[in-house]
Amino acid sequence: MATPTTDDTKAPGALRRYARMLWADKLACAAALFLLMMLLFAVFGPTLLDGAASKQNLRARNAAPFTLERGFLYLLGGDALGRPLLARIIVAAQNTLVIAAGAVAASMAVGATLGLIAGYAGRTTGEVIMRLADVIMSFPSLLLAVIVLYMLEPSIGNLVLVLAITRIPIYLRTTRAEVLEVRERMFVQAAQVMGASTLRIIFRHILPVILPTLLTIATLDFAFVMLAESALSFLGIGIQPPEITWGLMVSQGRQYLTSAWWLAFWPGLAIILTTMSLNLLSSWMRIALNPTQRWRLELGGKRND
Amino acid sequence: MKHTTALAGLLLASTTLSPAMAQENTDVTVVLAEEVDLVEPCMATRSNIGRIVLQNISETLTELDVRGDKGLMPRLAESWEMTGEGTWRFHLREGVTFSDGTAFDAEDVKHSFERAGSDQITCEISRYYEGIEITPTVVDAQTIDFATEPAQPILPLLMSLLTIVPSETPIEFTRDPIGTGPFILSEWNPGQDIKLTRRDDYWGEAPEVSGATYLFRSDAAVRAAMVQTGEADIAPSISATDATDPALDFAYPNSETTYLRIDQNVAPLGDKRVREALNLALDREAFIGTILAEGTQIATAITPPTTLGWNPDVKAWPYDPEKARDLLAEAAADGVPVDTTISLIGRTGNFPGATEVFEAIQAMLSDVGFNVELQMVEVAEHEQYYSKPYVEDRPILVGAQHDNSRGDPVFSMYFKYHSDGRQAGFSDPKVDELIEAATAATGDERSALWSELFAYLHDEVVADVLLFHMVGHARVSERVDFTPTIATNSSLQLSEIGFK
Amino acid sequence: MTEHLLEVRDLSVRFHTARGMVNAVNGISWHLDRGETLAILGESGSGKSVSASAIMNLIDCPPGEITSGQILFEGRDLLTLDAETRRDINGRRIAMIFQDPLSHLNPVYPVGWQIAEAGMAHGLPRAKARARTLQLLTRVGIPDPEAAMAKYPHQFSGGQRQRLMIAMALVLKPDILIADEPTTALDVTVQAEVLSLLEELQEETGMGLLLITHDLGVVAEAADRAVVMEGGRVVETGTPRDLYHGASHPYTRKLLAAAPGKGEMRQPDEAPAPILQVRGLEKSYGPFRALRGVDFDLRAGETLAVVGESGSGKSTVARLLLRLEEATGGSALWKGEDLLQKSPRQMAPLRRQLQMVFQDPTQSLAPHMSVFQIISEAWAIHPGILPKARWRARVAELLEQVGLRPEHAERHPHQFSGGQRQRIAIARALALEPELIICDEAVSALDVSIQAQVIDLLGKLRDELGLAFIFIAHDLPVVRDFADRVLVMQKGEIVEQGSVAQIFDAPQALYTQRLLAAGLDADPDVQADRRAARLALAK
Amino acid sequence: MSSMLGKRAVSSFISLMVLIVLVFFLSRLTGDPAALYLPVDASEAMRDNFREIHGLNDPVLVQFTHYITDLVCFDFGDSLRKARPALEVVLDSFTWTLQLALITMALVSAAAIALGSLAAFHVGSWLDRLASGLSLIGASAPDFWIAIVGIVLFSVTLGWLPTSGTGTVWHWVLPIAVLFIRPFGLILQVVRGSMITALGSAYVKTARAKGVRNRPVIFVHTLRNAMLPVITVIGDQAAALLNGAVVVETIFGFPGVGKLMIDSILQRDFNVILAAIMVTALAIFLMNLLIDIAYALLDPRIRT
Repeated sequence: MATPTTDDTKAPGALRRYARMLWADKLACAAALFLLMMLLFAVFGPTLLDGAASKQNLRARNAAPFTLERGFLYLLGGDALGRPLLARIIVAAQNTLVIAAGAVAASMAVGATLGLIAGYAGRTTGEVIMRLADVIMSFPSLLLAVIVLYMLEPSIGNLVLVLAITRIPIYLRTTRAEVLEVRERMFVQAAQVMGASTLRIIFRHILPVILPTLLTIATLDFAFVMLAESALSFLGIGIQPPEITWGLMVSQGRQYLTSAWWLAFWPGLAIILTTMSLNLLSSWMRIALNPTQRWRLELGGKRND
Repeated sequence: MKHTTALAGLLLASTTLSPAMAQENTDVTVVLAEEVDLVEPCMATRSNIGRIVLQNISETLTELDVRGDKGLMPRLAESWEMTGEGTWRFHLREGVTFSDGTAFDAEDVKHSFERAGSDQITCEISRYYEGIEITPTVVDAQTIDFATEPAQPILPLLMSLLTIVPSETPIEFTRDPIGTGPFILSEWNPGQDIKLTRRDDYWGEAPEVSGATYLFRSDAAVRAAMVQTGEADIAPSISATDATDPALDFAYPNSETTYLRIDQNVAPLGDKRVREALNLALDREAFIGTILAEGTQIATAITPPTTLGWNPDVKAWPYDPEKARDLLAEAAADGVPVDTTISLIGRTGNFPGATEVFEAIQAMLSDVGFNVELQMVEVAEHEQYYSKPYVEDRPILVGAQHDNSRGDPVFSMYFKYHSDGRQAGFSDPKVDELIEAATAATGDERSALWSELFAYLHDEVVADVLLFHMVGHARVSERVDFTPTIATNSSLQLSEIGFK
Repeated sequence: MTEHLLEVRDLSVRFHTARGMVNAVNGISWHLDRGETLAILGESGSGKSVSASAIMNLIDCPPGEITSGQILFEGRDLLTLDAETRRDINGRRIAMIFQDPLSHLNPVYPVGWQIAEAGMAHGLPRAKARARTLQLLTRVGIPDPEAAMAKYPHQFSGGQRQRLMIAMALVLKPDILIADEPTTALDVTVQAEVLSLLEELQEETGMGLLLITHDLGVVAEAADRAVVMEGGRVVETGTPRDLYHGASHPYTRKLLAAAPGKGEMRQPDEAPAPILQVRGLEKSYGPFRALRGVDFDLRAGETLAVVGESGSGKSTVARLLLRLEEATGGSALWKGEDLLQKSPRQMAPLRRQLQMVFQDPTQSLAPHMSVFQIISEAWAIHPGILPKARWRARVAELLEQVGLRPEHAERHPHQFSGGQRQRIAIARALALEPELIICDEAVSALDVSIQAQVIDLLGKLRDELGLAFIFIAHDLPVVRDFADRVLVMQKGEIVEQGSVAQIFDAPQALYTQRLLAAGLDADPDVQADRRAARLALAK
Repeated sequence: MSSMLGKRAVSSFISLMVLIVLVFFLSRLTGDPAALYLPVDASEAMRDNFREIHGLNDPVLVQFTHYITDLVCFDFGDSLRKARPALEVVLDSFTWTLQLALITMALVSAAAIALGSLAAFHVGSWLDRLASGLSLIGASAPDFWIAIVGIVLFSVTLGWLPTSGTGTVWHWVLPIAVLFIRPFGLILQVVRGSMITALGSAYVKTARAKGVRNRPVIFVHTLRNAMLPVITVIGDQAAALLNGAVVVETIFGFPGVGKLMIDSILQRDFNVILAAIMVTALAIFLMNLLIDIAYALLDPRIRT
């Protein structure tokens, strides 16, 4: 419609601007707060509560939730060894988030790099990389997990490795498809006309454009990886005690589902809430990172959809 | 919990789903944890196969009484005696036919034995005859001799493991087992179910059960639920946490013994005080009724109390963390590196609550000053630590579970404690001597020697950290009359099942 | 007061947008009678299409909202009718065709079905609808109509697609046809054909035609009356001739003044030796030969226009010279060095002498970079032009040179209007201090008044900096005002070249003549002559 | 089309070969099947005999050569555990997985397309919010958790459905319901997004200007166009299901290829692992082909 009249007031700082856009979407805002809380748990939880979380107390075994008689940490009940669930969930946040974030970051870094190469290099290189992606895609992830866990120690780092490898093709394919599209855009050609080198075009012109897409996938993948980690624990080839993750807690608690539901419920809820928050945040991000959609959030919360 | 039970009761009263509830139905459905890959008689010592095959499809010459105290009972052999140094003669039952109609005779026994020991197939049963030269000789159709070298005093007991197949059976794994048992394999849908049907020309008393369907569900909660909903009649193994209904659920000693195997070759575990401290540090009582089911017994030997020579005088280690700390301090003063990090290897899903048990052990050991790092591994990796050659780059405790329901310690002692045993953690000449002597002995002498060995291992050598004789839980539907026993883990005789 | 066929009274519509509430149209009124052609003339953002959307009930609420007014069709206020009644009027009584027929036709259905659907949606039996479709396809001049019915939109050319749209609109012989920019983005010759088709059809059916356009030429060619809109308001109404000769509103006058093609033609001075010599330039895509041996020279400081219709290969020339694509044959000597033989590494230093301004500034400016980054990137790529310390000052200078303000440097492209963006693109090209700028349809996407400003800017730069230009365009009047020499291309070949005066005053090639005759002029009288010439040529 | 098909077949074949080589060698690095197959107290002689019988004593390269030469004659080797041809074992399981995947995807697609279209047409309505919320929660919960809660609720407490296994139609309800959730949420979101885009497209405007009714606008004009991205996602999800739903199959005792896979991996039954990979790869290849055909049927622009 009317040509937007460019307002002359100085644009507010990017951070403040995003904060304001976040405030405009109340659900995303709550999601962000929740994630921030989980992040704080992950950073400080193990230092503050590690003792409490691993202190066994067989008298508080499967202690019921919602009572304060054993202290605040038993608010969500106790597990099969009488360890306070609340403390364990807080402590487990670190491993859970480190695994998910590590796997997502690693697969995104490798996948995006390969995708950039596949999209920008010649046909042959691209084809080879795409076939590689096919191979990774069809490689049974469970077998990969067993191979890695057998040949290396079952550590957090190696679990990250397994999960990261299986997720590489997602980023690789997306990146390549986007690169193939973006490299044909006018502004890339404009840079070529200026004499920009290939590296410059990739990092200054193509990568910033596809980054929002990759970040959106990454947030969704974060949730996926947490669930995958939990499924591996269920099958007995995931993270091993005494390390704890939410996924492991759920899978350990599942045999008490009929007698002490809270063992599996709370960590499950933590997973669900975290993945939901990520999903919400990701749909917010899709809008916030898109200059043509951003106004919806900048209207100050009046949403028209 | 009450809530669930009440609802379950309601369900049982009004169920319409269950085909097993129909009138005059004498079929039973058994839900097992592990799918069977084979229904091969010579593999019947593997518990998941044995539960289906043993004494149902294929029978053995002798049978160990696990319900009473009759000891070894006749099955396909009516009697047996020692006819000379190391030679046993078995008199076979007459009038027995295989399910394919052929008659049972001594040739079948000979073939079954040779087939099991053949190097063209890998039959599990043959491992019980390792190291003994056994020569079967057919005397007549109903008599067979077994010459053993060295003399094998418990050969009749070993014969309770040898499943008899017709002499025509080829030496390759069969998918269509023929046996003398009361049932035949009538249907096998791999991945789904196996069905056995009662045969009419069985030599013995016809069982009440007319047919059995075996289903496989790896999740314990699902197995328990299936009996509850009437989809199955017997779930021989459910989780203790699900065994909440006294009307349906039975606890039974499952002949499994858990323990921590110590590799004494790596310091500080070579020091006896350290091993004593390990034993004293554990509050074994605290596990029972909490993580482990009520009825679990504290172990003083690697085999259950029903085994020959089990020594009632051996007293379990008390829980004495103070003393454990003192012993550690003492050892440390003598220069033993007690603060070395010790790896505690546990196997995921080894038994219900395994992870929790090992986590608790780790906590208790740490409590008295050990530096223990818990490592839960999957089965293939566990095997690397469990059997020789050992990983010896650090002190290691291997948490494991051993099953001996055969009634004689011989099945355990050699390979757990003899210097040449594949899973022995130490080498002690006196132990070797006792094992060899007991293996060759018979009667009371045998029993006395085993007793001596048990005491010596527990009190003098402090060979390992013995933990518990485990109990299993079975869920049995109300229409079926069945009591699980110590043998239920390895065989499940349909003829022992009745209807109410 | 006589009843008009269609009358819009005091219509106001507002939209929720990025900038809050925007009044798209503000109390506008106009009317249309049977057999009449009314043009609504306006630039982008004037709100010229809003009333049509309101008539067709195509305004989504939200984000749109009709705040006041009436739309009287045969005396009934459409805005008060229920949805079903309005649906029934759509297509049957009032039909509409759009700009960009490719995206307005459903890509996955055969066109025959899509046209017939217009009838079937209003109860016409399938067989009758088919017969009518066949008849219409023949009428609008689609070759082999029987076979065409089973084809899909992508299998037709742009002009044919617009004819299909017209056929679709006419299935039920509506009383009113609304045509929203029906000829924009079509080649001039095709544009003329489509407009005369509309005119013929109107004569046959006597329908009222509402023509929404930004093009004064279209108004002069086709309209009986015109409504001029600016900023959501009607500023002036009148016949094309009255408006052209006696416009009273300053906006109308500004529009007319901005219409290109009336200035002095440039007289190329007999110039120095050529700096660029192109010989035998070839480009094939598989068996298709996009360029077939193109030869031309460019002298220093000269502006060479390359004109032609879509598919003529004029843009390919630019892309080959700048090595955005590889030529399949020929040479291009830039100061004696063959551009086509350079390796990418050798090409890099030469690039700063040859720059390009693209057609669509929205796409040619990286959306994630600030204006400062966009312009200063040139110096990051070619170190040695300017020390980093001076970048900021130089960007400010360049922005002022192209008519923007220094403080614009911190903004991002999407915060500018189209014309401003094209100025940024020009500033970027200038940053490298090139000797030649290739403009590929650089002003085609801009509104007339903005177009004039940008052309002025380019002219000023040419004079100040002594730049040479290769000016690729399909729009002849702009070329007439700006170029020194003109190349006319058709199907990958140069059909004629010469000074601007030679080409415009005495075109030799038939194709050039047709091209000139098909062009539309804002002056209704001139346009009437053109029309006569066009008809003569067609015979 | 046929040349493209050939090219695709060749490149898929190459990928498959690389995959087989990788799996063959990597899986042999994960320990000795003899140690797992035989009881812990089996002697070294027995183990050695076992390896000899199954050719595991040969150098890995020799084993590989044998495997490949057999493979050329369509001999996939025998299962170590089951003493049956590996291909037979895999095909048995695969028929189950195929049925489960097809039924689930058919239901998921139908439900997601219907609900997604409705949500797109009523953006912001309670239906839209409900659909989005459901898909969000569904995509966030661990599937084994849902499965067990499902059994406790519907089989044990309510007694409506059998807990597990196969047999009657009712046995399929819970596994399908659990498998349904995640792809449903995902496809629903794609349908919704794609439908919103399509509804805002120019040709819908044309259809409205023609006076076409709402229903044909959605179901005739919009849906077919909106299906293109949806088909891709359906394909991806179906491929994932064809690989076997390990968790669901394990819990519900469903004899599918996922359960077979995890069992074979844990038991190091190499021949079965390889056969399973080849069978599923072939199935996925064929399915992608179907997707391409569907694409071409839906979109005439791809045909030419």
